Amino acid sequence: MTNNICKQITIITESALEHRLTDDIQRLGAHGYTITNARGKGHRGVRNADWSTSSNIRVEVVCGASVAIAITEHFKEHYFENYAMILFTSDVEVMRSEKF
Amino acid sequence: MTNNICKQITIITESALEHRLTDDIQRLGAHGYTITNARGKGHRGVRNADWSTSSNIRVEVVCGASVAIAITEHFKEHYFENYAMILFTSDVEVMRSEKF
Amino acid sequence: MTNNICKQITIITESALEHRLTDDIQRLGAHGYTITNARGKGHRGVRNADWSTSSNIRVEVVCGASVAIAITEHFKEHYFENYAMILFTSDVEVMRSEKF
Amino acid sequence: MSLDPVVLFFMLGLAAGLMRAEMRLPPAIYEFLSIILLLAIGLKGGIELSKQSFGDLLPDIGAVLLMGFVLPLLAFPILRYIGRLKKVDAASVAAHYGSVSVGTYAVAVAYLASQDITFEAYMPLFLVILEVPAILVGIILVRGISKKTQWGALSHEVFLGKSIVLLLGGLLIGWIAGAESIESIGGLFFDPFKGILALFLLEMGLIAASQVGSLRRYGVFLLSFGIIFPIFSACIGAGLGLMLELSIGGTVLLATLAASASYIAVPAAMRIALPEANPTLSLTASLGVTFPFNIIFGIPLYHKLTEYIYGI
Amino acid sequence: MSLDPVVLFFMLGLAAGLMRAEMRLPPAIYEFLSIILLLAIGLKGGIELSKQSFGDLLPDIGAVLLMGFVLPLLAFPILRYIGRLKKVDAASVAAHYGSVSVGTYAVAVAYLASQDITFEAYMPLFLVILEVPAILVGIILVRGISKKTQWGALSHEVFLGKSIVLLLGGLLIGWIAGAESIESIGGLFFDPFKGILALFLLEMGLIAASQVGSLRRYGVFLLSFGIIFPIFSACIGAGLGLMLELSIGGTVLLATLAASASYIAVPAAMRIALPEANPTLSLTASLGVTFPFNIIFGIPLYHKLTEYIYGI
Amino acid sequence: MSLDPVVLFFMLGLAAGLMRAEMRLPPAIYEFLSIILLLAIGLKGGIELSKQSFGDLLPDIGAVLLMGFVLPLLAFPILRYIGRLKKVDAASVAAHYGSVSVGTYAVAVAYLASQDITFEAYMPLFLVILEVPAILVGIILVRGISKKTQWGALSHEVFLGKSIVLLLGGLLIGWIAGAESIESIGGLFFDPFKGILALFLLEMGLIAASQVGSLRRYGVFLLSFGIIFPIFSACIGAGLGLMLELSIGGTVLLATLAASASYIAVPAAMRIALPEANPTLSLTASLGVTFPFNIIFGIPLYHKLTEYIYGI
Ligand SMILES: Nc1ncnc2c1ncn2[C@@H]1O[C@H](COP(=O)(O)O)[C@@H](O)[C@H]1O
Ligand SMILES: Nc1ncnc2c1ncn2[C@@H]1O[C@H](COP(=O)(O)O)[C@@H](O)[C@H]1O
Ligand SMILES: Nc1ncnc2c1ncn2[C@@H]1O[C@H](COP(=O)(O)O)[C@@H](O)[C@H]1O
Ligand code: NA
Ligand code: NA
Ligand code: NA
Repeated sequence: MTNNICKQITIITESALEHRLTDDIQRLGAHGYTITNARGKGHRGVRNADWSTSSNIRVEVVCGASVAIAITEHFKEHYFENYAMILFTSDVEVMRSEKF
Repeated sequence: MTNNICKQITIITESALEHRLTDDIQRLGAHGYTITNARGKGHRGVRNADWSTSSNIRVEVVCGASVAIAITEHFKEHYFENYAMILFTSDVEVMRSEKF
Repeated sequence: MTNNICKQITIITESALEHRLTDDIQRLGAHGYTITNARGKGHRGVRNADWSTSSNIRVEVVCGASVAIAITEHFKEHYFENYAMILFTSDVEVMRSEKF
Repeated sequence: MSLDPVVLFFMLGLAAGLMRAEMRLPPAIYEFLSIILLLAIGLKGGIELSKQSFGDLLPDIGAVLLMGFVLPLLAFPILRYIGRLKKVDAASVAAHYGSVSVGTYAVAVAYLASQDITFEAYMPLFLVILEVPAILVGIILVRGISKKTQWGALSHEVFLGKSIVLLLGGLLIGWIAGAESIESIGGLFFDPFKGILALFLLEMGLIAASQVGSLRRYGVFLLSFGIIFPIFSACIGAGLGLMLELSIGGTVLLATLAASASYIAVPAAMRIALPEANPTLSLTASLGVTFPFNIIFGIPLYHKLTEYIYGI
Repeated sequence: MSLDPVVLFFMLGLAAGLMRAEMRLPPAIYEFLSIILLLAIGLKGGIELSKQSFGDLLPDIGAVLLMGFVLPLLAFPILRYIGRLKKVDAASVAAHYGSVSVGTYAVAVAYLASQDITFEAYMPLFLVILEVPAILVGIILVRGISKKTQWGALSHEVFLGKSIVLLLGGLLIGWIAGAESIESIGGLFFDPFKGILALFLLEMGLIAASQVGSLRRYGVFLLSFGIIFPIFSACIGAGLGLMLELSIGGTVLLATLAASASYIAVPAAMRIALPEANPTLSLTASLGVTFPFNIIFGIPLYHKLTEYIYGI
Repeated sequence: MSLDPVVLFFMLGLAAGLMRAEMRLPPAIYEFLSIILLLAIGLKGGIELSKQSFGDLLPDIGAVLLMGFVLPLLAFPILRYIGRLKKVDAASVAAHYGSVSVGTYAVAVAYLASQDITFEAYMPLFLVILEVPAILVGIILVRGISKKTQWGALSHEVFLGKSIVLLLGGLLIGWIAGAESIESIGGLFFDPFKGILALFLLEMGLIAASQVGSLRRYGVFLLSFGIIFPIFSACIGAGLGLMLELSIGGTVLLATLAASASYIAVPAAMRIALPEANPTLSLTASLGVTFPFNIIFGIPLYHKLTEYIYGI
């Protein structure tokens, strides 16, 4: 069994960014991502998903530590200032670590 | 970089509670929350989201340790007995810890 | 307070498996599960939820360590080879550990 | 007896659900269908109200309100002492049965239409009126007129719940705009109405089927109550219809309203006001027993009943 | 040749998808549209069955069933030996092409209507019948009549899948209720039918466009197979129509059914029965090649073909 | 003045939202309704274009395009120097007000229909045309014709955004297929159109109500701008209508287009092109002030205005 510790990055942000983020995520070396629709509230106010402009997505990426740093840094630089976005990271144990 | 360890609280419960929980969460000091629609099964049976009365929400809050305790205690006292609800906590590393 | 450390298993896979997985999960000893609809990309390509055949689910199970191993092993044996699926595990602190 | 297609759709859903077919309608669609049904029923009633003097209706409204308070008071002791339910559960189930089901009402309307039976077009007003009193009764039975009850939050939940807002909103719009002008939006609210009801009932059948598991758990009393009490309520409703000198059609509808049990507004209110009540219990009875019974057997029965008491 | 608006909607979806426009229909809406299409097709067929003696149809049903078994058996060797697909993939693709596509059927019906060509109204029955046999053939080709196959779970998946339940359910309801009574729900199922088909095809165009990436990967064989095999199947279907003495319209529909490839029922069944088969392969062929081909070129071609063999 | 039912639906949504009733329409349904509205408007326009020589329209198209460039240039200095907004915010709000709102257009069409006023049926073409120029102006006001702007990604976002693709797609389909053939899909796109608009406006009312919080934050200037600037734009639009010798109805529509502010296409483009602009600011003005104002008061006012300048 090839269990292993990976990083799980969770990003909650505006739906409008979906395509850009998934492009970035793949370019920076992650092998996959998962997205769910979400709503919420943060510093930029309520985003209640009533219609597309006010809806959020929750993006999850499982990847190695270095890719995680690359993604975090990239997002910090390009999106944190102007977009509703939070990003947090934790450790997860994965099966088939060669996939990530 | 101001990375930092925060608490991530995940609550899975009845959709009917959405407004009350988000009010509580903000009153108790969290700076935001994220909600996704969910379905599931637990001690109170199947909640398969076929229609509003039987649907769940999954609420996520990232916050400091003391707020996390406040939320956990409040929910335990007010909701655990009478509502379908589970709550669990883990540590996450956040960017921009001043946001949380 | 009966706080306690449990395992949180997250499985992201094809929606078509929903019934089989939830049956397995319960048979293997977990007391509940939560499901959200998701989309994503991995080794088996884009699953963009445009229609049922191409949509994912994100299944979350909170359970004790031994059940977690049982679930992981079972899924590895029965689903990893032929289905789009990732599975990862982390530690969470739960309230009311007797529920899990 | 030839079955109306909407009833057949319900049975299809029931059968599919019992055979565990993969047929879940997306929740968004269920919402969509029920929004259209509520608005359409409201609009139809509103159009008629615009032709009516509201004052003339006040006595009828009062009588129907009264029935809304009485029905749960009759249900409660049966549930508590024969059914041996906990006090709070008895009160909650009583509230469900004192209130009404919009889906059942719509099927009764379709039933009357298919038999060319007319009715007082302001019946949707009674539908709105009957939603609320039973909720109050249920709460007071448990809490008394306690200060601890969050009446603010509660009345918000009750009066601003989706079904009341849409029914009342529809009534108001129909009333203000009038028949001719509402005609222009009939392409969504009136022409496909019965088809939308059919699809809605398909989903209701699936939901009802999913209650069977818990029905088995709660057993024979709930099953009997869910059938016998509605018949009893229907008698009261029909009697009231006779008293108010409603037409045959109107009386059938009032009997059906009395016999129907809520599964939307009341459950939501009970989660707030009486959260310690077991919601599965009420929903199993209301959705798993009474709704199917009313749709398939009840409505024609209440029609017979009405004809009988009108001496036809 | 003037293009039917529903075909134009498909092309709009295709174009928008290829240009990567942001136009994803919500999945709930796709579900909604397909549920209405399935029920509507079933209902229409059922109404006609109620006028027909079922016994008279038995020979036709048998012949059509037989075609459902034969078509995948013809596809399999081509896929295995010319296409050099793995055994399990060849079997899975064969199952897709032996079965049918409801969307394609609906477009063919619209096509005939726009040309004022009538057809045997019980064709939806053949649609239901043709869904299943190819699945069985596909599985047996790989597993033999093995005990290891979970026939229980599988037949549940096949016979209680959404498309069969809704088609059959519609058939039954139409059959029981009869034309006059079904009329009342026509405002949802019949009047907007073609518009709903148009919207459905818009989404199908988007889905088809999203297959282009994998099409490139799998190359020329899949592209050729996805066009040539349907034409070949259509000949068989048309031949059978001639044999069964169907009308021109009925023959065009049977040819179209033969030519169409499943993208709902069969993929779902294959994930259960033959999970090691690559689903992308079958869907790329079925959705990315055959569906667009049939919608845009195939149906008029099968019409020509039918006229030719009928000597018109 | 009797209110059109669609306006009453908007007010119901507004009231329900302000009273915080639980009435959120599922996002999938909002999408569904807006897709049908966009396609229907496009189709209607396309049918007419098929009767028209495109060349004859070129001068009008040019003039309307010009208005699309001028309006945001007029709005910008007001926002920057009277409103004291940051440069980027002023440019973004200006872009919203230079562009158009499809919902407002649809209500104006319903308004004219209810008054039996005809208009040039190619107006949807102007709707499409007016979506774009203001976006360009907004960006150039901030960035100049900078190379740093990702014009590629941006023009993808603008020209392949949902509203333009569906409007243009509908136009093309209507144009190619022609009136008679489009009739067949009218059961979804035309008959229920006004009902769908009503439901859409119910949700728009809820959305508008949810802007009230931020409106309070941004204060009096935004409120005044959101009412006065549209009236001013309407004058320009009406003047242009007069110049182009449009009918009364056409002029009312052009005035309404000028007065309306975007809340779909422009916000999406601004998030890409000018992400540092505060989106809440523009949406509060556009959705929280101008949309309700136009729906309830603006359209009848622009009608009066048009009659005035036509000397009726
Ligand atoms: N403390 C938090 N916990 C959970 N989710 C949050 C939190 N803060 C913000 N979010 C989510 O992140 C989105 C963007 O946050 P913000 O940039 O703060 O507006 C919000 O709409 C929420 O969905
Ligand atoms: N062990 C578990 N793992 C994951 N989710 C759970 C678990 N138990 C309960 N849930 C979720 O929490 C909801 C409420 O749980 P309960 O109060 O146990 O009925 C359920 O409907 C599930 O969605
Ligand atoms: N590295 C990853 N991070 C997050 N989600 C992933 C990752 N890889 C795969 N997934 C999700 O798991 C599903 C199945 O993965 P796969 O079996 O690799 O195709 C994908 O459709 C994604 O939703
Ligand atoms: Na009742
Ligand atoms: Na076929
Ligand atoms: Na404008």
